[in-house]
Parts: sequence; C-alpha cells; structure tokens
Amino acid sequence: MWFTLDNLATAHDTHEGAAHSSTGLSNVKLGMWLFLGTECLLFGGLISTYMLYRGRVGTGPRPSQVFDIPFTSVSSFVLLMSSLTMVLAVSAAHKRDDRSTNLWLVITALLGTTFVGGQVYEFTAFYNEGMGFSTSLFSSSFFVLTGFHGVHVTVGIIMLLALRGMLKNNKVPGSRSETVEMIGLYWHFVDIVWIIIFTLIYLIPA
Amino acid sequence: MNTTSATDSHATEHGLSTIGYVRIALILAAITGLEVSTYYVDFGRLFLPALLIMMVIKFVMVVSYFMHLKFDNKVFSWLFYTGLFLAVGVYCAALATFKFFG
Amino acid sequence: MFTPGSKYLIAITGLSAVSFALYMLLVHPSALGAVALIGLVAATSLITGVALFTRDGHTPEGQTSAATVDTPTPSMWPLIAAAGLSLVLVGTVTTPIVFILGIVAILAALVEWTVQAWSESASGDRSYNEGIRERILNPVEYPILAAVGIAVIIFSFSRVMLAISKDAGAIIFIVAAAVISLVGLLISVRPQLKKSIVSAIAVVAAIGLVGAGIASMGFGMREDLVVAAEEDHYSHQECGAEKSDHFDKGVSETISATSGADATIELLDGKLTAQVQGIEGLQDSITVRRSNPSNIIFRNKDAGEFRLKAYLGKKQIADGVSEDLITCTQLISEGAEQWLTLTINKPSVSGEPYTLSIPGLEGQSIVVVVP
Amino acid sequence: MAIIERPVSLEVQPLIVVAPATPSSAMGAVKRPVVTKGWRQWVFTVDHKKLGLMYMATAMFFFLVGGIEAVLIRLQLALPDGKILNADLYNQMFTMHATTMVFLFVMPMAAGFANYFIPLQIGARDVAFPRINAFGFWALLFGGLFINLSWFLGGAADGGWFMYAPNSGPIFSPSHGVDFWTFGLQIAGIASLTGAINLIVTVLNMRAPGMKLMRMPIFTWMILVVQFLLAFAVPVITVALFLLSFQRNFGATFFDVAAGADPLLWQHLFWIFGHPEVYILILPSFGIISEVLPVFSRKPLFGYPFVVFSGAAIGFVGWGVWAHHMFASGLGPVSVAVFSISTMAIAVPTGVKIVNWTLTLWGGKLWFTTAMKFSIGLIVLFTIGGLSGVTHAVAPSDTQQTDTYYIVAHFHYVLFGGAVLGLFSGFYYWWPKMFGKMLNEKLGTWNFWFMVVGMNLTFGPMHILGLQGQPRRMYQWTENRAGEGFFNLGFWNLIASIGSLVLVVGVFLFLVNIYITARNGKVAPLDPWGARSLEWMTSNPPKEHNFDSIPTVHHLDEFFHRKYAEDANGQMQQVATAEQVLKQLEDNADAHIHMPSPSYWPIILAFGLPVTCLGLIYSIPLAIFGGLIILMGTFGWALEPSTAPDSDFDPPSSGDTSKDVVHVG
Amino acid sequence: MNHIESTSDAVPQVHMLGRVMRRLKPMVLGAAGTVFLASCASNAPQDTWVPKGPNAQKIDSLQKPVFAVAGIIGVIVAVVVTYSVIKFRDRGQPIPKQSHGNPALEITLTIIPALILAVVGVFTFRTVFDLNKTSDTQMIINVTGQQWWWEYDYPANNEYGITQPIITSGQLVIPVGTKVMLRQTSRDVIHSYWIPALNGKRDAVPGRITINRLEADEPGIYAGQCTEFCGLSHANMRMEAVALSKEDFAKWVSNQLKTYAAPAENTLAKEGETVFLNQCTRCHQVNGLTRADGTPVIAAPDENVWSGAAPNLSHLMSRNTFAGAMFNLVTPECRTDVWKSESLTFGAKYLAGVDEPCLNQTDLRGWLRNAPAMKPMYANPALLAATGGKYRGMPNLGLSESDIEKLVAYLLTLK
Repeated sequence: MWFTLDNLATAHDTHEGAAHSSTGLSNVKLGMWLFLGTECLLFGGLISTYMLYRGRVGTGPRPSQVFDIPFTSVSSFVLLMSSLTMVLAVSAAHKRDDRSTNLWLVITALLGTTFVGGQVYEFTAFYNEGMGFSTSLFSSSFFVLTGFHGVHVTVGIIMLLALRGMLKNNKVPGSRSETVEMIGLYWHFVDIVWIIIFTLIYLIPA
Repeated sequence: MNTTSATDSHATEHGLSTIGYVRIALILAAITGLEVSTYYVDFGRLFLPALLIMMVIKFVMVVSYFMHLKFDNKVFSWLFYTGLFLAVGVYCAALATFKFFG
Repeated sequence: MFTPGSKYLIAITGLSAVSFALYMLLVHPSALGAVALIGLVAATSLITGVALFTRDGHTPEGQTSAATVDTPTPSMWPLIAAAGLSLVLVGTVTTPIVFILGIVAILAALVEWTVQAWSESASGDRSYNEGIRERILNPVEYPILAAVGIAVIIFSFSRVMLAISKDAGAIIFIVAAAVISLVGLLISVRPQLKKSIVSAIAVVAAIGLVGAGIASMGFGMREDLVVAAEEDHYSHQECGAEKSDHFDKGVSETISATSGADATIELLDGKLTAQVQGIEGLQDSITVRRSNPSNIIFRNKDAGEFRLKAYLGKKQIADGVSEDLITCTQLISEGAEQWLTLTINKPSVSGEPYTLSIPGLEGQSIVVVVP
Repeated sequence: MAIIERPVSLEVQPLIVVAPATPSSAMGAVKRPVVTKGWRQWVFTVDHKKLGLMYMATAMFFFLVGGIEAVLIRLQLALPDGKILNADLYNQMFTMHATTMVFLFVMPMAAGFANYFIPLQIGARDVAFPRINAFGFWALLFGGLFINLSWFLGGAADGGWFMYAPNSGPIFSPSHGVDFWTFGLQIAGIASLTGAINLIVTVLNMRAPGMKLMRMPIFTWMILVVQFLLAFAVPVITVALFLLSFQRNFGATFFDVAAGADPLLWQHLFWIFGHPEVYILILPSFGIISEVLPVFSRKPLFGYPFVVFSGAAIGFVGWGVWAHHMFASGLGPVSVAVFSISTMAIAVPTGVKIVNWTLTLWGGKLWFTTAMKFSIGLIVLFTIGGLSGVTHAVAPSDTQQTDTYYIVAHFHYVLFGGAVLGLFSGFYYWWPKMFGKMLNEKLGTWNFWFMVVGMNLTFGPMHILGLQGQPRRMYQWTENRAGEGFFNLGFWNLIASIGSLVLVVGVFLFLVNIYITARNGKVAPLDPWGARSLEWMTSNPPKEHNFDSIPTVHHLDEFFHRKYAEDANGQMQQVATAEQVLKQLEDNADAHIHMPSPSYWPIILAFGLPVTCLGLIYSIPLAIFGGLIILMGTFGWALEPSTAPDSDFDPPSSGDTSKDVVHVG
Repeated sequence: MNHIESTSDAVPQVHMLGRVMRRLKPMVLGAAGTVFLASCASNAPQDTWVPKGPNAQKIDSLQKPVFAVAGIIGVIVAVVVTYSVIKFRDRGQPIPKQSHGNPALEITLTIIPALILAVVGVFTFRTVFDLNKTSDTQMIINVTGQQWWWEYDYPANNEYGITQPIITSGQLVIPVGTKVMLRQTSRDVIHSYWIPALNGKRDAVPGRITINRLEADEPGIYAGQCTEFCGLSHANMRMEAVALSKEDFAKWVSNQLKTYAAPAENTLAKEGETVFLNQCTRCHQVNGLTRADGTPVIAAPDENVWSGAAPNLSHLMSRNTFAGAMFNLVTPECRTDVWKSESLTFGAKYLAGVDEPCLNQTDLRGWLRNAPAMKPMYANPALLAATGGKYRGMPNLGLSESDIEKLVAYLLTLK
C-alpha cells in the first residue's frame, strides 16, 4: 500500500515525465506490476493450502454442504462489475475529468463494500452452520484464503475512499492520474484473484 | 490500440473507449453466467476443463483490457506473468508430490 | 532549551522507567507485566524524543504574539466528547460494545481537540494553522473515516442479508449492486445534476441502509440459520440413523490424504476383506499400532449404501458400568470410499477382539490386532 | 556527512546550497526532518548510501551475535557430553545462529552492498523509491531486534531455522520463542520484499544513458537476479509463517496431525522459499568477486555474458530443486528422481561461474590485495562446497548424508567459504569508496589467513564427522558412538571447535582493522585499485548526489575505458588519470539536481510493525495501537511529497554554517 | 597412507597436517583428503561408508564414484587456480589484452560437466527406483517414533513363527538375509530412522506411513540415530538394529512369545513386582502381568504421556539398551563382548540376554531414581500446561532406594 501511493521519482521528477528513465516507464508502475507478480505467489500458496486441505473436514461440514452458489455468484458478479467502474475511473482520470473520476471511485468503493458485506454475511452464516475458524482444516484454510482476499478488498476500498478525499482536497502528491491508475491495478488484481477463487474453490467441488 | 512504444506508455488515450470497456464487462458477465450454469446443468466430462478455460479467459481479459496489459509496455507483462507462471508451476509441482492430481 | 512540555514528558518517561525497574526488582515479574511496562517506557520515551527534537512547544521568538490575538475557531469535538461520555455511561449499564464505542469517541475527540487547539496557537495565519493540523491528523483521518464508513455499510448490509431468506438475499444483493451502478451511471450521464440532489440521494441511501441494518438486527437471523446453530446439523456422524436431512451421503470426496492408510477395507459381493501394503493377498485381520491414529480406507463395491463400523472395546463410565466404544464411517454408496481413523490405546491382550464390521451384514468382520 | 539538498538549482559550484526563502514558522513535528547533523541525519535519511552503511552496521552487529552463538555451540560440542549449554538452550542456540546468520547477517549485508553500490554502478543519483528504502532498513532492524527480544522473554525459538511442523506447534514449543521468530521473520520479510521491488525498479529504470543491460556490472546483475528471487520467494514464506502463526495464536490446525493435517505442507512451503534463499545468500558474493577478480587481474571478466546468463539460470532453476531438502521424507521415487536430476542440473551454471573466474585469472596481471585474496579463496572453497553439494544431489547418497555434519560442512563451505568470503572481499575492495580510507592491507592479510585456516579447521573436519555418521542438531555427542582410530568423532569434534576459535581471531582482526583504519588509516586516493566500473567515477566517499553529471556509458567497464585505450600496437595504454576523468564530470555538472528529502514516515511505519506483532503475542489492544501507527505511517507517507517544498526548510541561523558545508567521513 | 591409531598419537599429526594445509592450500585437502582418507579406514559405528546390507551397498556403489569424480574435479580446480596464482602474478608485465572470453571454450567447459552429471543422473535414477522397490518384501515391521524412543511391532507372520504380534523397543531385531519392510510413522513430531550400515534414512512422519527397507548380510549390531530434529532429547534418540541368523531369530521370536512368569513368592523380585504394579504399570505394559485378583494389568500411557505410549517392558532383559537406546542395559565389558564377537557366536551371546553380573546397575538405578535428570524431557509438572498436564517422557517418580532395589530385582526377571 505504501508504495501504491508513493510518488517517489527522485532524480526523475514526475513533472519531467518518465522519459528520463531507462525504459521510459514510470517507476511506480513498474513497482506495482512487480508487486502484483509477487502477490501471485502469496495467493498461490494460500490456494494450494486450501486445495490440499479442502477434503479434510473432520466432523465439520464439507464445502458443498455450506457453499451457497447463487449468493456467491452474485457477489462475484458484483466484484467483476466493480472492475468496470474502476476502469472507468482510471479512464476519466486520464482525461482529467475530475467529476467522473470521483464518481466512479465512489461507486467502485460502494460495490466493493457490498462485496465485503456479503463476505461478512457469508462468514457469519457459515459460523452458524457449524463451520468456525478452527472447526476443520477445510474451514481454517477456507477462512484464511477468503479472509486474505477480503482484507485485500478492504484495503482497496480504504485506498479508494481516501484517494477520493485526497483528490477533493487536492492533496495527492505527484501525478493524479497515475495514482488512480495504480489503485486501479491493485483493484483489478483483487478481482482476478476472486475470479480464480470463485472457480477453484466454489464451483469445483472438493 | 498500438501505443506500445515506450514513450507513449503514458499517453492518456491508450486503452479502450468507455463503450469498449462496457463491452468487455458484458462479455465477462456472460462468461460468469455460463460458469454459474455449470452448477445447474450437468456438463459431464467437460465440466472441469470448461470451467478452467472460462476462468482463464476471464482472467486474461481483465488483465489485458482492464489492466491495460495488452496496450502497455511488455516489461509489465513480463514482470507480472513471471510471478504468475512461477506460482502456477511451483505450486502445481508441490501439489503433485501430494498426489493431488490423481 | 527544555520547555515545560518537554520537562513534563521527560518526567513521565523517568517515572515509567523507575516503575519498570522497581517492578523487575521488587515484584515477581511476569512476562506480560514486563512487556507492558517496557512498552510504556518505550512509548513515553518515543513521545519525549519526538517532542524534544521537533522543538515542540519551543516557539521561535516573535511568533507567539500573533497567535494569541486570534479567537479560537468553533469546534465540534467537545460535543463529540460529551456524546462519548454519555455512551460510556449508557454502556456501563447495557452492553460493553456501547461502552467501547464511547471510549473510542472520547479518545478521538480528545486527540482531535488537542491537536486543533495546539495548531491554532501556532501562528497568526489561520490557513497556515489549518495546514499543520491537517499534516498531523490527515494521515489518521483519511483511513479511519474511510474505515468507519465502510464498516457501517458492511455491518448493516450483512445484518440485512442474515435476516432475509437465502433466495431473497441473493436478489437483494444484486438489486443493491444494480442500484449503485445505475445511480453512478445516472450521475455520470447527467453532468448538470445538482450537487445537493446527489448528496440528498446519498444521505437517504445511507439512512435507509443503516435503518434496515438496525431493523434486521432487531429481527435477528433467519430461521434456518438459527436452527442450524442449535442443531449443529452438519456434524453428525453416528452409527445409527442420521438425524439431520442435511446429512450428505456423497462422502467419497473426503479422502484427500493419499498417503498413510494402514489398510484398505473392501466390501465386494457381500464379503469384507482387508488389503495391507506390503502383504500380498486379502486378509481377515489387520494389525494397527497402539495409541496412534491409524487410517483405514473403506471402499464399497456393492450395490446399496453401507457403512463400516469399528468396535473398539469398552469404556468404563462408572463402576461396573461400561459402554461400547464404536466409531463409524458415513453411509456410502457403490463405488465410493471413505476414510476412518481409529485410535486404540489398549493392546488387544484379552477380552473381546477389536473388529470392523458392516451393520446389517452378519458374519463378516475384520479383526483388528493391537500389539 | 553530506548535506541534505534542497530543490534548488546548483549552478557552477554544485556543493554550495543557497538558502531558500524563509518560511514563516517552524512547528517542529510538522516539518520535514531536514536536519543535517547528528543522529537525525541518519534516522530520517532516505539516502541510499547512508542506508547502505546502516544496513552493513546492523548486519555486522548480528554477525557478531550469530558468531557468539556459533562459538557457544562449538564449545559445547568440543568434548563428549558437553555441559556448557543444556539441551533446551542448545536448541535455541542453533536455531538462532542459523536464523541470525541467514536473515540478519548475510541478507542485510548483501542488501547493504546493493543499496550502496547499485545506484553508483548504474550511474543513478538514488534508488527508485528512497523512502521505501529507508522503510526496508528500519523494518529489518526492528524485525531482527524483535526476534532476539525473545531471549529475554522466556526463551528463543527452538525448532531449528527450518522450523519443521509439527515440532514448531504450540504443544511442542510452548514458549513464545517461535511466535517471536514467526513475527520477526514476517517483518524482515516485508523489508526484503520492499527492498527487492525497489532495487529491481532501480536497476531496470534508473540506469545512466547508454548503460544497456549487457553493459551493467556483474555485481548489479547478480543483485538483480537476487532481488527477483527475493521478490518471488518471500511471499511463499509469508504464507507459511501466516499458517504457523494462525495455528499458534488463533487455534487453527494447519500442521496439527490429529486434525488430519499433513506436516509435509510446511516443508514444501518452507523449501520453496528456502532453496531460492540459498541463492539469495550466495549470488551477491558471486557478484562481488566478479568485480574484484577483473580489477586485480587487469583484464575483463572472462565470458561476461556466460556469467550473466549462468546467474540468471541459477536463479531460474533454483525454483525447481526445493524438494532435494526432503529426499528422506518419503516423497515417492518419482518426485525424488525428478528433483535429484534438477538439482544436478543447477550444478552446471554454477560450474560455469567457477570456470569463468579461473579463466579471468588466467593470463592476467594479478595483484594480491586482501580483496583479491578473499576472492581467490572463495573460488577454491566454494568449489569444495559446490562439489560436496553434488554428492548429495544424488538422492540415494543424500539419504546417507542429509541431517549429518556432512551437510553442515557443505553449506558452511558454500555460505562461509562462498558468501562470507565474498562479503569480506567486498569490504576490502570498497572500503576506500565508502569511507575514503584504506583498510590496512597487512592486517588484512592476517585477517584473511586466520579466517581461511580457521574456517577449514572448523568445517573441514565436519565432512569426516558427517560421513562417520554424526547427526546434526545434537546438543551432545557420546563417547559410546564416537568410535576409535583416526576417524573417531572425538578428535575431529575437538579440531572443529579449535578451528572456530581461530575463526574468531580472524573476525576480531577485521574489527581491529576497522578501528585502526578509522583512527589513523591512510586516506584513499581517488582510484586506489585501478578500478573498472562507474562507482569509482566519483569522489571517495561519493557526494550526496553521487555524480555531478550523469555519465554516458559506452562500454562494459566504462571507467577503465575512459582511462585506457589501445595504442597502435594493440597494447593498453593509460590515456587519462582517474582525477582527469572525474574533473571532466565535475566540469559538466548538471544544473538541476533534485534529491529526495528525508522523512519521518519510514521509521514510524516500520516501528508500527513490531508493536503490532508484540500485541498479537501478548495483548490485542497493543496490536490495535500498532495498527494505528501503521495506518498513520502509511497515509502520512502517501500524503507527503517526495521532495520537500521550500517552506519545510528552516532558515540557516547565523553562525551555523554546518548546513551548507559538505561533511566527509 | 599411514593411519594413526589413537587420539594421543594424532596430536603431532595435526601440526604436520597444519603445515601441509598451509602450504598446499587447505581446500584441496578438505575435499580430496576426505574422499581419500575416509575410504581407507572406518571406525565410528555409524560410518556411512561401510555398507553391511544390499540397500546400503547400492547407495555405496553409487556414491563412491561420485565422490571420486567430485574429488578429481576439486583437485583440478585447485591446481589450476594455484598455477594461475603463481604464474600470472604481477611481475611488471604489461596490462593484458582486454579479451572478453572465448565462447567455444566456454561452451565446451559447460558441456563437459553437463555430460558428467548426465551420467551420474542416469545411475541415480536407476538406484532411486531400485531402492524403492517393495514387491519382494519378506517381512513387515511397524516402526513408531515417539519423543524420544522407537517402538517396533511385528505383525503376525507364520513364516517366521510370529503367531502373535510382538512388540519391543530399543533394539530392532531382524533375521539376516531377509528383506524387511519398515512401515514407519510417528506419534508426535517427525523423526527419522537411520541405520547407516543397512540403508539411508527415511523420516517417520506423523499422519503418514513411510516405507523403509532393511536387509543385513551378516549377524551383528548396527548402530543408528534419529536424524530429524525432534525436540529436546533429539540427541538421545538412538537405535540399534540387531541382525540374527534365521535360527537365532526363531529362538528370539519364541522367547518373545513366552508367557509371563511371575517371580517366586517371598523374593525381592516379588516385592519388586508389587512396586512395579503400583508405580510403573500406569504407563508400562508387561504382557501377562496380573493383579492379585487375576485380572490382567493393562497400562494406560495415553492418560499420562502426551504422545500416548510408553515402552512395553515385556522381556526387557532380552534387550541390551533402555531409555530410547540412550543407555546400555549391560555393562561396557559385556557390551564390548557382544558387539565385537564373531558372527558365528554373536547370536548365542545376544540371545543370552542380560543377567545380573552384566546389568548396568549405575544407569538403570539412576534412571529409576530420576529419569529427567539423565535425559532431558518435558517432565516438569510446572511446564505441562500446553499438554494438559501430560508428560513428554518419563517423570521423576520419587522412588525410595529400597523400591529401586526391588524394582531392579524384578526387572531382571523379565527375560
């Protein structure tokens, strides 16, 4: 997060453009993509753990007993659509259309919040159905995986809303459009992780 | 659409138009619908490959269009896909030692 | 060079250091106590250090007079502090959550109030003062405001979802998302829309959501979740009839540990046989270790649903009274297999042998020997 | 030390800074920490050189800590039934020795060199993200201190640095040691990850004009490979550590066999990280000696592209060999065979490097400085370690050797004979660059011989001990199983322990050398070694902005080619002195040099991490407090511009000229 | 190579060695010396280069050539480096030509090691699969690791006269020339089973069953040690594999299956039985032991020990070790007598078991007096919160000296 919002360009100051860098690319964007590359290994590890343990339910419920596919389909859909609104925000930021940028940032944050709300609902429901965090290996690895994703979404929402406030008060250091774009990249990444989770964890039964 | 040269990477006009993005989103929504339908309709032996293929298509579409990887400098693709393929390869190999794949 | 404020902080640091030393020397130190006190020392010395080197309170000459001329700006923080105080009072008689909320409100108000008051005496330039206030507090305000906002939405939304039925939940969910997107679209394509209207929509939506959340909280969770919590209905694994209709019979999936099976028990043509790795042929007895969870795979190759039942001796529950120790797999259909873990602590030295059998299938059993 | 520069134009004399317009007020905390004196210039600095030095100092401190632990281990094992440490303390000792040496000495030391020299070698003025750089250092320091805090709070981690489950679980290791270890490594991991991203972007994006990838110095190349390994390996151990702390602190059962867990999951996650980690430790030293050998052989590195590609190949294949740490764990013959073959495959690029170093010496004009001695020592000693590695790449023979002292011997030859000797070579080579003074060469020679002899006495006998069947991690060995004759364990254990004391003398001589040099060392000339790469095209030590004008690069070994050219007969002749080259740069000094301003936020953010972790172990309110610090640090950072506006500078008070003068030393 | 036979003689050798090392570059000696020297002599009981069975032999015939090749390459590198260092030192020669390498040479020097490794790889591949073959197993033994001892149980096997399962610990007894399959697991943490003379090591992983194979060519005792770090007393978790000829093995089996013989009335041993009943049977099973009323005594280690078991002490005196093979049950003289005996007489000596003159009274009494003082174990009641009050290892029972006296007399009857 700290470098999502980082605008450090040192000798290659942002207003001088990225043309001075060796590749002609922005430092922050390179760093962001690299960070997303490393996040693949983080989520890969969590997904693998889940895959290994999904059948080890002990005396607790099994995946197909608790998963509510219609509900999860809707929440996946919501997150997918938030990617659309995010990309509209980025596009507006590049066009220096502040009103649309602000609007789509807020809409994205709201859609993300509904998604997280849905996740909180889902967790509560699972808990009531006898699937606590430490009930079984399946439940622990499920909660850790989706919980990590949920935390990523939440961090994203906080960044979106904070960015909205900073844009309003003109407090974004460095390039505004680039900052929006970076948060956008992060947001889309969270979305593609969910695309994988939705298929591998929810749709393909253990 | 061909603004892949290094100096243009910052150009504001790269990527799709608003309509283009909406179109991508609609395709994604349609694929999601198809994915969910596997829950209700029996796809038989096609079930697993179909789901995986749809997942990959969605993934690639979001990465390529929403994240602009298709229009951006190749360095970004390189950085991201290195991590991705490394993760897939390494973790699949690890799961294979647990006889996960049968 | 030391301002009164710094002296005060130095004194606090010294006191906490002394109390830490006394605690370690005189009281029987517990790790937690030591950590708490050393934490206090660290925190106070940190604050002191910050205060000292930032020359906090050291107002350069010639800059004090202007600040005192300006009257302080009106502030809402006293009000919030008061509200927090009343929440604390209410909380003491109702629930701890209200109490904690009150404490948080008071703390937030105190911090904001202090910094605001302090910044207002910085210089005579009000916008400059506002600038330094923002510099200190914005890093906290932005994320916390955002977090509080989304926490309220998430909480309300999830309460609503919990209260209504599964199907309605999915519909409400998608409707909510659609409404959000449509409102966004509407505002985006109608640039002439007044700001006040947009704000009004937002306020109405927020009040509506919070209201619905509170209402749902009052209503409680939907019926089947309450029942589920009471019944614990996915956890039943009994050797008799299953109580709950949620019980799932497609249990072959539960095998994912592919190594570590001591034996595979197979039901084929009404016959129960055992296969052990390293021993050729079909066995009618297996040897498992004592005091060690031993895993057995049960494979049903006959038509119909069967379960494997393990008799593991008797357990004395009172003098002269004992009951059979029994564990079972779930009922599995033809072609399915399931994992059964046995832990037998007593060697099969005497008494009835430990056995594996199929309820309803007489004369077929596998003896389990424990050395 | 150097000035903190302001965003102000540097005209003819770039070192003198004109005071900016006087701001109206100074309100302490809300100002940027632009002070250039005392401890504040270090604590809030974002200068890559200062951070590099702090990395090195930290690493050196932990080297001594880890060394003391090592000596205690060796003293315990010198005689049968050692009584110096009890079993519990011994287990903590070897766990912390490995953890300290791997995570808190070799990695930060390499990070220190990388931080200091990468920007200089690629002709940049700083790294891509200077504040992240500062954050990385502080997180590492706090993480290291956090792990070692456990010594005073109920005992350190006692599960070995590999921390195999389920022995690391709450039942088998009930003290908080493993909790401190887990969280401390998590913090250090964050530091490594941010550092890796920072350095990769720096190398990719901040090279001087003309510095193509294949013109980069080998050290830069190896660091680039290492940072890629780190960037992708750290998330894996992060997952493993999260799973472990969820089990220990929040009731999950990821490694609890009774709940059906598979302990091998931990091993896979740990070694998927752990094997790339081995290359993370060794490749920086490969880079260092690939700089040192050509300089003191007076000819370019033999087969530069081969060395580059073999480094990259090691980095790549390094991902496919992790299970060779698990040959004895019952993976099944297919996995074992596959990983055995891939492990042998990685020996090929490693061999290529050895061949190239040797051929660099061949036909050269060798100058045996201390740095050169350490480098040559590395070639031979690392070869031994590499070859003993090949013997247990052969899976069946590994089942005889693994977890015996043979493995201890192997990886100490690799890590001490390889990594540590390389780092010492780097000290002697770059000391004049960093401090402007020459380390004493005579003392350096003693230092070298004591270390090499000591290391061979310590670790050489361990080959024998291992092949004679002495397992690792035994707090005692017994006369009963020691055997008789030439190969009895008693004799060789004693030799190893004596060797460790010789090694201690060697390291002590280095510290003495530092002290003597600091007191009255010879002032370094501009180009003491006749060096070849860009970092020597600056003053000693470099100015805050590194280069007065960014050089344009035309060659590999640019500096050498600016000093030497072929004459008509094809002989290399000196055409310019180092001073002349530097003068040329100074004459063309850039008019506008913007350096990033120091910042409070990196250290505040880093400080939030151990507070949070301490809270997670002891009390949740403390964790929430720590979380608030992190939140504040993050957003304070995000709201802060990289380069401070003028209003953040205090006017220089009269009589205090220190702010305007360059301090050296 | 002139071998030095004792430690005291070896000291001057060190000085010489040191001088040689300094002159010849110690590195050369490190690798080549180890390879060469270690192949000539072997003295420690866990020497990995002295195979005594076909499995270890397969490993050995694979690893010795690899060591040789590695040694040769090491010497070549050292010689070339040393030569360059001497030949090309700065004698005032002009700055050499700035050549950047020789791709042809590079590729050659890349391909050669690759080829060598390919050859090694092929043999490795074959040996790996060879060693993992299980289809020809003749006998199965279940091996269970626990902090910090090993339990062996022999499932019924009519071919070897094992009519009922046998359970023992401390020493694994196997018949010579028989392909034995160990089915290993662990009750707590990961341990590793390793008898260097018979095979490489294989971890005992809780929740998994790992397969290890042993086969001994000739009768004898083969030492081994747990090699996966397993906590406090990892260093003290030892094992010994005893190979007996087939006839001797049959005798051993019939002795193990012998029913319990209670000590005669009014002897010290009988009193010892009472002490045993009161104190030891909470954890330790002795098959056939009955209470006064004739009911069988069944120990409940699972209620007292966290890992769930304690060694079964039936026929204790047929073993030569106790406490996880950390201590010898026999005096050093008797031990030497058994270990060093010829393979023809070995079986008889081993089967004689332990009788009073040979009993290692010091260690056994010390153990009974205060076990945790002799072997670090988690037996301090103050530190058992994590395990719910259960011990990990034997606690201090606070026995009186007279009780110990009686117990020793009783234990001696458990032949």
